[in-house]
Amino acid sequence: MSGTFFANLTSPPLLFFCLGLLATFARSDLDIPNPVAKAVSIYLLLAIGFKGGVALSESPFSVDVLLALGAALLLAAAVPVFVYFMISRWFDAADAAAVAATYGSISAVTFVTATHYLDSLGIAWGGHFVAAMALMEAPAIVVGLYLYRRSAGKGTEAGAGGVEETTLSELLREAFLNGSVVLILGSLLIGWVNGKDGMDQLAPFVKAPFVGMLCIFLLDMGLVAARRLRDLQAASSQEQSVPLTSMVGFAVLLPALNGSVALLLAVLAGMSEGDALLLTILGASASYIAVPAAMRLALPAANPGIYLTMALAVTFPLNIILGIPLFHLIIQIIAN
Amino acid sequence: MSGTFFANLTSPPLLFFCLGLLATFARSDLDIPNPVAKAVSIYLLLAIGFKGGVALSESPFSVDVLLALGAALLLAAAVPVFVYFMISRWFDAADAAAVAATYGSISAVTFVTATHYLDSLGIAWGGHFVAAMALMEAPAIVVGLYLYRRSAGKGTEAGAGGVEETTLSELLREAFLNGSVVLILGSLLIGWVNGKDGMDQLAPFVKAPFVGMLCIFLLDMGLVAARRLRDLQAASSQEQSVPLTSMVGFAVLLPALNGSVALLLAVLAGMSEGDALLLTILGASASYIAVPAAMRLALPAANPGIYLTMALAVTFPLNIILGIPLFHLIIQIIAN
Amino acid sequence: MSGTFFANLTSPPLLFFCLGLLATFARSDLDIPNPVAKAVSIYLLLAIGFKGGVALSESPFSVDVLLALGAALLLAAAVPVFVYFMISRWFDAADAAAVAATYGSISAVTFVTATHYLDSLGIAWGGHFVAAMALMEAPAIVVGLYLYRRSAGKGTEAGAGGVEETTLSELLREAFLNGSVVLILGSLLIGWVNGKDGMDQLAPFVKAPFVGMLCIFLLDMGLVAARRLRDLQAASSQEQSVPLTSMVGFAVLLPALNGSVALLLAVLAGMSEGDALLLTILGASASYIAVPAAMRLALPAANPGIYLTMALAVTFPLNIILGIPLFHLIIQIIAN
Amino acid sequence: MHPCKRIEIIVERSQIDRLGRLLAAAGAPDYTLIHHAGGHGDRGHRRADDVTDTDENCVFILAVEQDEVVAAVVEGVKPILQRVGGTCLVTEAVWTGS
Amino acid sequence: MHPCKRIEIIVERSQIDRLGRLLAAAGAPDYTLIHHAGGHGDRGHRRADDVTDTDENCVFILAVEQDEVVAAVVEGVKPILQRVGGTCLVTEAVWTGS
Amino acid sequence: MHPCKRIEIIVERSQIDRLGRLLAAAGAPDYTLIHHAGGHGDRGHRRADDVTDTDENCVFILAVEQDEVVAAVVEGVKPILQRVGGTCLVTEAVWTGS
Ligand SMILES: Nc1ncnc2c1ncn2[C@@H]1O[C@H](COP(=O)(O)O)[C@@H](O)[C@H]1O
Ligand SMILES: Nc1ncnc2c1ncn2[C@@H]1O[C@H](COP(=O)(O)O)[C@@H](O)[C@H]1O
Ligand SMILES: Nc1ncnc2c1ncn2[C@@H]1O[C@H](COP(=O)(O)O)[C@@H](O)[C@H]1O
Ligand code: NA
Ligand code: NA
Ligand code: NA
Repeated sequence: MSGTFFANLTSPPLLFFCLGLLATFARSDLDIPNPVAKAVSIYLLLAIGFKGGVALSESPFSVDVLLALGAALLLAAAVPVFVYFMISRWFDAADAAAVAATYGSISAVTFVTATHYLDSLGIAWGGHFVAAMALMEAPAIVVGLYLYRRSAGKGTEAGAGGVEETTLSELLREAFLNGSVVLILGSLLIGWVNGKDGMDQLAPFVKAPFVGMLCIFLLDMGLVAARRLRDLQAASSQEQSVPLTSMVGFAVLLPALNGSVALLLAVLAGMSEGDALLLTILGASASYIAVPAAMRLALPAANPGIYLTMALAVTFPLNIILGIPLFHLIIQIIAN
Repeated sequence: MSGTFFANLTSPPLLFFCLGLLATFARSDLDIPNPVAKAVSIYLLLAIGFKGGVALSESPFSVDVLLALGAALLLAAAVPVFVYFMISRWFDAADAAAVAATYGSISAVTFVTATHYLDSLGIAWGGHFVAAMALMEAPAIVVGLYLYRRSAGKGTEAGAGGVEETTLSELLREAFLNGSVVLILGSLLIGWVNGKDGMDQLAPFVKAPFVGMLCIFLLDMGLVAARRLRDLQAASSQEQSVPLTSMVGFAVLLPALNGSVALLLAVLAGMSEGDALLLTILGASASYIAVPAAMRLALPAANPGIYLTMALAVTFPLNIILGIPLFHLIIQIIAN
Repeated sequence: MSGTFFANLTSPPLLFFCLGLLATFARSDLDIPNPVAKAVSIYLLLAIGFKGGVALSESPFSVDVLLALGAALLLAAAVPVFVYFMISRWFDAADAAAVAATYGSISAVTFVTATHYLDSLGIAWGGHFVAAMALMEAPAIVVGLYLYRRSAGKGTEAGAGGVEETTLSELLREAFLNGSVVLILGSLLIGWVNGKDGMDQLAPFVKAPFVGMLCIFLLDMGLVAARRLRDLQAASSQEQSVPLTSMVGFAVLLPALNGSVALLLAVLAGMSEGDALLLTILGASASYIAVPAAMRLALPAANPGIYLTMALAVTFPLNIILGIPLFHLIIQIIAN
Repeated sequence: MHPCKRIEIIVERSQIDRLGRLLAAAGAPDYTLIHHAGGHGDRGHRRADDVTDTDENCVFILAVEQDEVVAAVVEGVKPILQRVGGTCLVTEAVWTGS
Repeated sequence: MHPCKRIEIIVERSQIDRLGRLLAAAGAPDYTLIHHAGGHGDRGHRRADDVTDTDENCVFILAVEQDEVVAAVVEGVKPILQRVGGTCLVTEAVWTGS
Repeated sequence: MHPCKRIEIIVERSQIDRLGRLLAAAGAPDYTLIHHAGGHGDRGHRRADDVTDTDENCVFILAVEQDEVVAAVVEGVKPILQRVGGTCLVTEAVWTGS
């Protein structure tokens, strides 16, 4: 077991992530231009979606699939609620709602890294988890904003002075028609329609270079996470509404807690080893793309220096480096 | 036959195109950044050029090749003439000339999609059609501008007030040394020089990921075409020199007509099934890159809201979704 | 022998480089957007680094490796010194120092092209040369600046009027933590840690599309080098501190000279055919990325129109087209 | 050539659509938009090259002739700038249009 | 520090070379050029991220000292703006050059 | 709405960090930064699309209220502009901030 743990630590994607962290800490000017990172991210979402769809087309639509999708939706709706109430003593209402939404949603790259972890150990996982992931991106946004508006009283956010309030339809569109959600679900559907024949055509594209693309993306994520960590250190000297220790503390605690809740659900649903790890990691991961984009629009009072930094600078590296192998260890211990 | 028609409708590239259309219509913020689209387009042009060159090096330079190139040039020169006179009652001179040039030229991505369609059905096609395609990009520009200047009388376009007129050499350079023409012809030549040995080296690059890259490009084209369609709807409320129905009508009619003319030529030249489809599609397709670039320079009086929108928002999707399989059906019917 | 020479002239990467040159000279608007070139460059550095690391992990750490690294460092430190004194009669101190640093450092793409040349001839080369290359990027910067400051007298560069002088630590960071150095060395380390197992995972990424990516990068380099050559012609009419003939003369002479010195070192160290060619090419090549970046910061008095143009517009094409096969010929003659 | 005001509004990327609608409503539908800008302000350093687009600024440039439209734009953006940050600069200029 | 005019010309990408030649001929060869801009004008919405480059704007910024050069530039761009669209703004400024 | 100066500094990419430090030291830490600009000047044509980043310009935009800070910025950039080239333009403006 410690063997697989060590194997993960030296896998190319993880090492490239660490290279990114180190490069920034050493103040190197290594940089992945934004369009390159976008290209790699489009590739990863398309590839994981397509692979998931093909996998789904090969296994019959079963109770397992429904259970997994149900568990995912339950997590996405319930996590923000208890996170919100748990942290609202330390954060003000807007920040608490944004953090709740962030941790209720998911990080696609963390998920992709977990699937690569499983693939490299030869452990099977269900293609429907790609759908589960896509389904989990949006609901937390709606739940988080609902919690905020309830607490803040209707109309607070409706700016005096003419700033139009984000309408519900605008919000739902932002949440459910977010580019990455559409790309994953669309690719999933296309993979599902095409099945094995489609995979024969696209395998050299969606499979062969996959690990390499993941390496480049994680290299970039390492650069970005480390920059955020540095900004965090710099910010710690200024006075801030939330002390640094609370931010870092919750950014470590929440993935552990949410991951455990997800793991419990996976065990209750009798999921296989691979599926259980994926659900756990979906629970533990936090969004740094879809949720912040929606929050800036609908809840600008929340400080991205808090929720985004927690998700990107602390929780993401934690999940990538420790979360995946540790949760896997726990699952293996439970299984035996 | 209807089997291949359905197969085309569910092929991954076409489905990604539809995903792009749908995403924009649903007002998702899915977006392929411009440099990513440029990268994929450079890849596609290089790969199709190189593959065409290698194919050309393997078949002896025959009468077939000369016939195909001749037919292509004839189309590129003749189509703009009859299009111009056909539509000049509905469009003013500048717009008519620009539309004529647009439909006389070709769309490389439509061509590439047609080659992928043939490849996936296992139907052979001649590598020299890549050369034919490249040769067809430019002549229509020159013909279109000639028609306009003849009709408008010399000197009209030479702006009073000091705007330099586009010189002939500037125009020919813009037309014949357009980046995409140079890239395709250059890659073709390099493929031709290198032959099968070169293909052994480059196959993992120009062949393996080709379909996947086409999927990404068509996804982007779907996004772009749908945005244009939306703009078209919006514009229909404003008063415009050309009514919306004429624009859409001709954008449907012209590919059908030009494709049929090209098909006739193909039949007269006794081309094989695959070659006939390619010539037909070259005739039916319309340029949305090289020609508009040249028109903005040499004929700014023409409204890109007309010629570019017709080519991009109507003709392109039509050819991709219906044109290719329908013309193929007709070719098969004629053959039997 | 002349057979391999001709084979190199028709290899796809070289022909794409020539296509780039020709396209610019013919005033085509063919263009590779900057983020695309960056993406390809990141790919090439990562791939060559990883491949070098895996190769290193398979051969025991031997005297050969130490000798090669030592020779590389010696070259990087010694070449700028004799270049500086050789040219300082024709160039002023700042320009001489910058040219010295440029030619003491290396061009990663020239190196990569040489490895591809060897691979395509089936000639073995040591993975440690990737490390040697990375080690050679930075020292020449420090040596060049030291020579300049010594000659100019301390403090000259410390601008009156409050421009902060580049501190030593800033300079060393710029030199040794340059993005490309970090990426190559990091990938090398990761390849070395992962060994053959890692290569099994990443081969479809770092090996399969490698030649194709090199083609695209050299196409861009051809465009860029030709633009610089054109600027050079234009500049030749203006009065300049250094006459055009000196610039071009030294841009031809220096790679011949430095390459010969490196070749001598390789012969003395008893290197194999492949290794000798790589060391020679490292000596002959000149930096157009890391060094100019550092010079603009630390030695703005030097004119990039001189050192950058020499490296990019003359020496780079020369090495790619003639340098590699010619030095190979010489090595083969010496060996027999 | 008409005297006009040049209005320059710097906001973060997320506000582009909202600002577009606001400008149209204020009677100033025409603008030029520069994407992918970075910057530094009260909320610290912002990089245009982050994976997460919230960290990106953009620059709207507007030429507006009527003073009441200028006032409407400035009044309209003020609450956006207050809520999400950003800057609005107005300069005297002379306009040659199409 | 000299008083000067800041000229800002917004045109579509296709006109870059033509405008460059025009500026040189008008005696104002030096400029800064920002690519990939979008915008909205009489010809509707323009996106900097389209496959077809005709839909992209760019911004020229010029510092010009002599009033007659300013006039030559403004006169020179006017027909371009009229034919292909775009905007030209002139502002008073103070210049510190290299 | 306060009267202020709009400072626009065009320098090459290599000077971004140096200029950032200089602005902070001069008491004007806040700015907007547009990357990937090209241009033409004494050192000839500069393209934003070269493999070698030395050939790229960028544009800093600053709104500064206090005249002494404006003076400090202008004095501070002058030697940079002299050594590496570039341009600094100062315009009168009216500022609506966050
Ligand atoms: N004084 C200023 N001058 C120019 N741009 C500014 C200024 N203050 C803020 N900005 C821009 O507005 C963005 C948001 O500002 P803030 O909300 O203060 O962080 C910054 O990232 C800058 O791009
Ligand atoms: N009033 C304006 N203020 C700023 N930019 C404008 C204005 N009008 C037009 N533009 C710019 O000029 C481009 C072409 O304008 P038009 O020809 O009117 O469509 C637009 O896409 C905008 O980028
Ligand atoms: N008169 C000017 N107006 C606008 N930008 C300028 C001007 N002169 C120089 N620049 C910009 O400053 C950069 C460096 O100028 P230089 O050092 O003169 O080559 C140029 O590439 C332009 O981007
Ligand atoms: Na989660
Ligand atoms: Na056609
Ligand atoms: Na060297």
